[in-house]
Amino acid sequence: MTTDNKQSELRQQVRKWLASNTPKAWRETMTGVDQQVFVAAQQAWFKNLVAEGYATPHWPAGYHGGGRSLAEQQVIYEEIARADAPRLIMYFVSLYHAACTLIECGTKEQQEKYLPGILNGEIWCQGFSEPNAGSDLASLKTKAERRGDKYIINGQKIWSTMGQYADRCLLLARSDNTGVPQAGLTYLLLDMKAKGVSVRPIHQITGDDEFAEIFFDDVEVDIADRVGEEGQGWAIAQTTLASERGLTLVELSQRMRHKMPLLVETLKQQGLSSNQALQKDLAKVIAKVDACCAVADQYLLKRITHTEGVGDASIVKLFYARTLRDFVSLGRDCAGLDGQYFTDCVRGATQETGLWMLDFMNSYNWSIAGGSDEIQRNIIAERMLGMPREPKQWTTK
Amino acid sequence: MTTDNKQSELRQQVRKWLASNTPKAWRETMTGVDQQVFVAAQQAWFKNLVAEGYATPHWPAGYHGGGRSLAEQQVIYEEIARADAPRLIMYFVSLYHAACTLIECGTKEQQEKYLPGILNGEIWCQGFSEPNAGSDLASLKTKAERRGDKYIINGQKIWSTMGQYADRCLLLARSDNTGVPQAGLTYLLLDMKAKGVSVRPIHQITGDDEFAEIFFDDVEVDIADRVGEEGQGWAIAQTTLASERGLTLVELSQRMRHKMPLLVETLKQQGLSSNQALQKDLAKVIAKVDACCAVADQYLLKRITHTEGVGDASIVKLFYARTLRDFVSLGRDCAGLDGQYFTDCVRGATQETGLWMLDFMNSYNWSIAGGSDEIQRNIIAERMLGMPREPKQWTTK
Amino acid sequence: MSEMLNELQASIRQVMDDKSNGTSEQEIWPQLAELGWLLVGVDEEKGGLEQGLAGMCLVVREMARRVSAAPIIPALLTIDAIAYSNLVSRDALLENLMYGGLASCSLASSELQISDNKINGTLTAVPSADNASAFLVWDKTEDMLALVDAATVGIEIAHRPTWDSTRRLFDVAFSNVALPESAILSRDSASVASVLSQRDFLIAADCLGAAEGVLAMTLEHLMVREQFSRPLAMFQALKHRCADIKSQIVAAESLLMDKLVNAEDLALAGATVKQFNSEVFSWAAEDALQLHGGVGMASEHDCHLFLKRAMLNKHLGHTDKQTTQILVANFI
Amino acid sequence: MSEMLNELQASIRQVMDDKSNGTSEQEIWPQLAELGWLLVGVDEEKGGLEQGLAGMCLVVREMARRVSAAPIIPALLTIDAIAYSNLVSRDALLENLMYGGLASCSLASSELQISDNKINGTLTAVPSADNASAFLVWDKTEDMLALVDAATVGIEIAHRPTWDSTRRLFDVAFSNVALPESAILSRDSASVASVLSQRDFLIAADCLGAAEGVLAMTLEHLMVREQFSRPLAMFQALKHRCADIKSQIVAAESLLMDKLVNAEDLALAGATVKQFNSEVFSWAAEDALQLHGGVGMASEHDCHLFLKRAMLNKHLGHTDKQTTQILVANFI
Repeated sequence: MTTDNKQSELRQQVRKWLASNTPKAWRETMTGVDQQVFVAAQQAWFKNLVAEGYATPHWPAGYHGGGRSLAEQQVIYEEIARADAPRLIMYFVSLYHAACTLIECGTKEQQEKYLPGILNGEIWCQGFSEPNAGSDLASLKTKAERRGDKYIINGQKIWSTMGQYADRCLLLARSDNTGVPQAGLTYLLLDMKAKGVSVRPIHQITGDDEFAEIFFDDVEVDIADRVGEEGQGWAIAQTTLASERGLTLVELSQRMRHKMPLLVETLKQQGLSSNQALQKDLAKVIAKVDACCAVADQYLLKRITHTEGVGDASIVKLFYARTLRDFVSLGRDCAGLDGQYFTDCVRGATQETGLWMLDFMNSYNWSIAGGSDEIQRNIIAERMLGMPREPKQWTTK
Repeated sequence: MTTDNKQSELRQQVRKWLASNTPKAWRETMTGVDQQVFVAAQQAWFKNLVAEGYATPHWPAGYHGGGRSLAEQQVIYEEIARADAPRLIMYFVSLYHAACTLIECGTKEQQEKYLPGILNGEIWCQGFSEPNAGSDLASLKTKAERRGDKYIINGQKIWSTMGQYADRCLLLARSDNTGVPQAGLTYLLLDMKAKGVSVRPIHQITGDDEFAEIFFDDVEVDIADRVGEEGQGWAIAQTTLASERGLTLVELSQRMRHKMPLLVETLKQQGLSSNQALQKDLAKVIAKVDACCAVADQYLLKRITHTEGVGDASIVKLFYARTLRDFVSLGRDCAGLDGQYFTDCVRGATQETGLWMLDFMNSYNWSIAGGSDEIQRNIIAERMLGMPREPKQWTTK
Repeated sequence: MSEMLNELQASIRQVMDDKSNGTSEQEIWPQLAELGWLLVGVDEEKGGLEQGLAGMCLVVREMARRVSAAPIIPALLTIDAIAYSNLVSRDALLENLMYGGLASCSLASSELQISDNKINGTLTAVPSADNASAFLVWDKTEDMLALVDAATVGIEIAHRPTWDSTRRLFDVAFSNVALPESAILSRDSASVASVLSQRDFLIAADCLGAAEGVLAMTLEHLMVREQFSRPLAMFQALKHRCADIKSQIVAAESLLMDKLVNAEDLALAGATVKQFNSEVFSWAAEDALQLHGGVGMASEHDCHLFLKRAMLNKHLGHTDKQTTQILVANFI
Repeated sequence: MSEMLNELQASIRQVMDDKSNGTSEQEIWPQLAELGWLLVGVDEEKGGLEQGLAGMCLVVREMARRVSAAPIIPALLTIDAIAYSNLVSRDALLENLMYGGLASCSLASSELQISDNKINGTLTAVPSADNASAFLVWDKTEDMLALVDAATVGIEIAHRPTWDSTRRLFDVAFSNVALPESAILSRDSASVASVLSQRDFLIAADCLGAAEGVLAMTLEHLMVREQFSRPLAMFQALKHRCADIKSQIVAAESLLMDKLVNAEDLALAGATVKQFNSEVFSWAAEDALQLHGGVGMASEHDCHLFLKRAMLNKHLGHTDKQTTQILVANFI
């Protein structure tokens, strides 16, 4: 059987499964509801996907559901996008960041201790960003002070997705203040129920609260829960961040393409579908969204063929963020005054609900979080185009 | 008589004069012609304007044509724009930069020696920019070495408007390499016919050659032709550059507004005047051109009322350059393939000939020359908004 | 600007500088009435400051720097329409409205039908309708401008919450509402057109002030917030974006100032300033959010108040489609 | 990309790297014919490299990096149309065209009328028509695709110089030109549509290659040129603009690669790549000129060659208005 046939068979299989398993009318049932209702819905959908093996296709062979090629993973994500199934937003960190870090860098004991929990629905969150270190992880300040067999954690993390529901946290903290900033970071697995941990949800401008701040006040972490050696945290964090690289944006670009009809719907509702000015704008967005899907696909192809270069991932993210903004901005403009009336937020929705103001505001998540557009531009200019780095030190006199 | 009445009387007077004196069909007669023909036409128009006093309204009272208020000067320029009369591009440096520098900073002897020549049509050019110091005058390298009563000049200047026709040059050269860069500059009046001066016209991408490079090889300048003291060149150059500040852009903005019908004409020629997409673009340009005229007018008002602030001039220039680009780009797009066929250049034309590719290319003169858009943004950010200066020194390690 | 306007600007700024962004209607309204800001456009002989549309724009602009929640735009529009009418009850009405009463009107392009002394239809985007004692209404086809008592039978109001929380907008539905002769302000097209173009001017002034406010807030953020051990304001790419916003704001200010003095055709001038300034404001507010980074996405920071107001303002007054038609009609 | 394409790319790049920008037709044409670049799309059994449209795009893209003046687009289009026809003289024609002969066609949306075996009308934007032995012509209404000998009575060519000096475009006028049955390539709409969409693809490839070329040239300039005692490339505002251009170019490349493999509807795919890539190229070329500063305004620097080519390319193939219609028709 050729690879193409195998993938096409998988595609049929996934498509069929999704047809009968995708939660019905989930956008409607997730609109204006309490976080708890949303959490329950995510859990149910997660269990169903795990059971079928579709939640962990990226795990290595020998692990539950694992051993799928990147091309196969792509098929699964494309089909999930095509079916407009909910994103597993609450489990994303568990399935990718936590699992891949454990599998690639964890000890056998750590893997045995934590991987089963992940499959059982334990929620992990990421403790990387800090108030003054959003895009600049090297300058993290949260302290991990070694005392005997323990680390004592003090400090604050921010923008932790679903932090308020998390059972465990992937923590990057500073164990050493001397030397270059990257060298002093240590990577720890922290129990969110431990004494001294407190969580405050961040109320977003959309009305949602999918992020949280986490405060650590003398929290103890056992040395057995350190990933890698002390001071190796920076390198391990890179592994964590690379774990899902590419797949997410393949999925999201496809979702955007499948939602193009929402724009047409809005044009029709507003009686604008024959307006040439808006048709021109629409055509530009159509072409750009097509290009965005192509950028994500070609990038994944590079990963599959091991020809990925430095900065390639930055271009995918930057281009997706710009395209998404154009897409939702056109919807927002077309919707006119009607689009300005308040709507409840749709929990767990991606950026294409057709509630254009909501979508517009959500689109900033992609140009700000996970390395802002500005950071991506720095990387592209410096590391792909070979332009000089930003100064480390400067004087204005 | 109130100021308003006086100005309105002046307006009628200028309008009437222009009606019978503006060269007829000058765009047609200046299309595809030799530079010599253009030079002759500029001379004739210059003499006519000088005779009427309309070439020197900005000179102080007591000088030929002088003593007009800024408000009156504005009226004259508005009327020249309205009449679509040729710009005195060849005499601009003589009338503004040279004359104002002489009047404000020159000795009585220098004034007596040079001002009559200016009124007689002597052409001055500016010798400020150098190949690696376009926007950064402080780093000029052309040398002025003192030997007895002379300076010996060696080096190269570039982007000198009409340099190939100039009789004299306003030269900024380095007389000292020690100390801060600004402090070592000296301002000299140089005879372009002196031994050791050679000029090379720069062939522009439009086919025009209104700029030149000037090379100095042991050129002697008498100490009597130094303006100010040795090392004061930087401050005097600021006077030179400020001499026409505001009026040029009032005139050019008005010219742009008066030429809006050219856009409509192109739309009609291409059968596009009912196209909603282009109407939307047109409306945006109309509003922007209106705003541009308002920016220039409000700026001049600030100069008149002595409330000009640092950076105000940068905003006028930046906004004009952006608006002009939008204006000509729309014309270029509307003209379609027809607009891409080669046309002879119209010598001395401003940026609105309706030959849109020509206009489009010429528009870059305004975003690049006289302090590029990038330099204006630096000035606005640092000196108006109080953001930190660019580093003087930096390290990337 | 006249000396009186300069003084007024300074005094409004002094008051507003102490207010938080999005100050509530309850907090600001009694104070602004007491300070006489509502009198700004009215002639001296009627007890006003006689600063005309320029004065009205100034008040709106200064309040918008703090995205104040007061329904100042409809209030000023209505007061002006009444002041220049021959309404029998004019002076009593003015007395009430200039010192804190409220009559409101639609800020959007909603249409009413007035015929046989009956009003039908629904006004959209009427600010603070629940606090209004009267509504200014018009029918462009019938060249009719009138002031209807809010308590008249047949009027129903419904709150329509918007993403912009600094505005409280209402739909006001009219079913066979009686229009007595005494409520008619004028029967000529010029009066209706004047209200519409003044409305465009005031929305443009709102956009200008709010754009100034959001730029100031952004600069403050960039000066303080650090990345890579230095303030964000040191990064040239960000500096250039701020410079572009600043130059757009100066253009919006210049255009407004110019049109207040030099407009030959008020409708055209209104469409021009509204289109240009609302574009500038949304651009400024959109880039401001990006420049704020994650902080701007949290509702506890005020940046989003500006973004949401910018998005709403775009769709108030004449719409982009309408302003395009008005601007282009002058040329084609 | 296939291994053969990779090799071809490397070999073309090696040749073109030694050429100056805008290399003349006389210089490059004999060489490219000799190196077999014209065979790229033709099937192996007919003596070609069998790399289809992807191969044709590759050749065009690589030559465009140096804004080569060769009429490669019409040459490849015509060879392809002939190769897949049943023309009696097919093999002899191919033999000639694949090794350096030239048949050209219109790159713009000009229309001919073919009826009663007569051709009337004027083709615009026909590259190097003076060197062409034949013209590929079509009539969309009549679903007719034909190859007309350039020496046929009734054909007049006229040079139409463009700002883009890397192209020599001609008008080719047909007055009652006889069309023998033996000159007809096909009578179905699919063949005409295929030529038009291939043309869009090749123009998109040209845009991509030239955009890559102008970015490379700009980076070189920024690395070398100094202001304020440091290379321009150190200024973050300029770095970010280069990064944006780079990301647009990668998008243009990805889109082209994707559509070459995955297009279900070739006409739609062609319109998409042409619209997107020509937009990317003009943006890149416009900002490149600004980034070059004064140097770019002098004709002795090559930057303007790219700018002028970008402006012309916008108006070749399907126009923006046409691509808008094609793209939108798929949705509305």
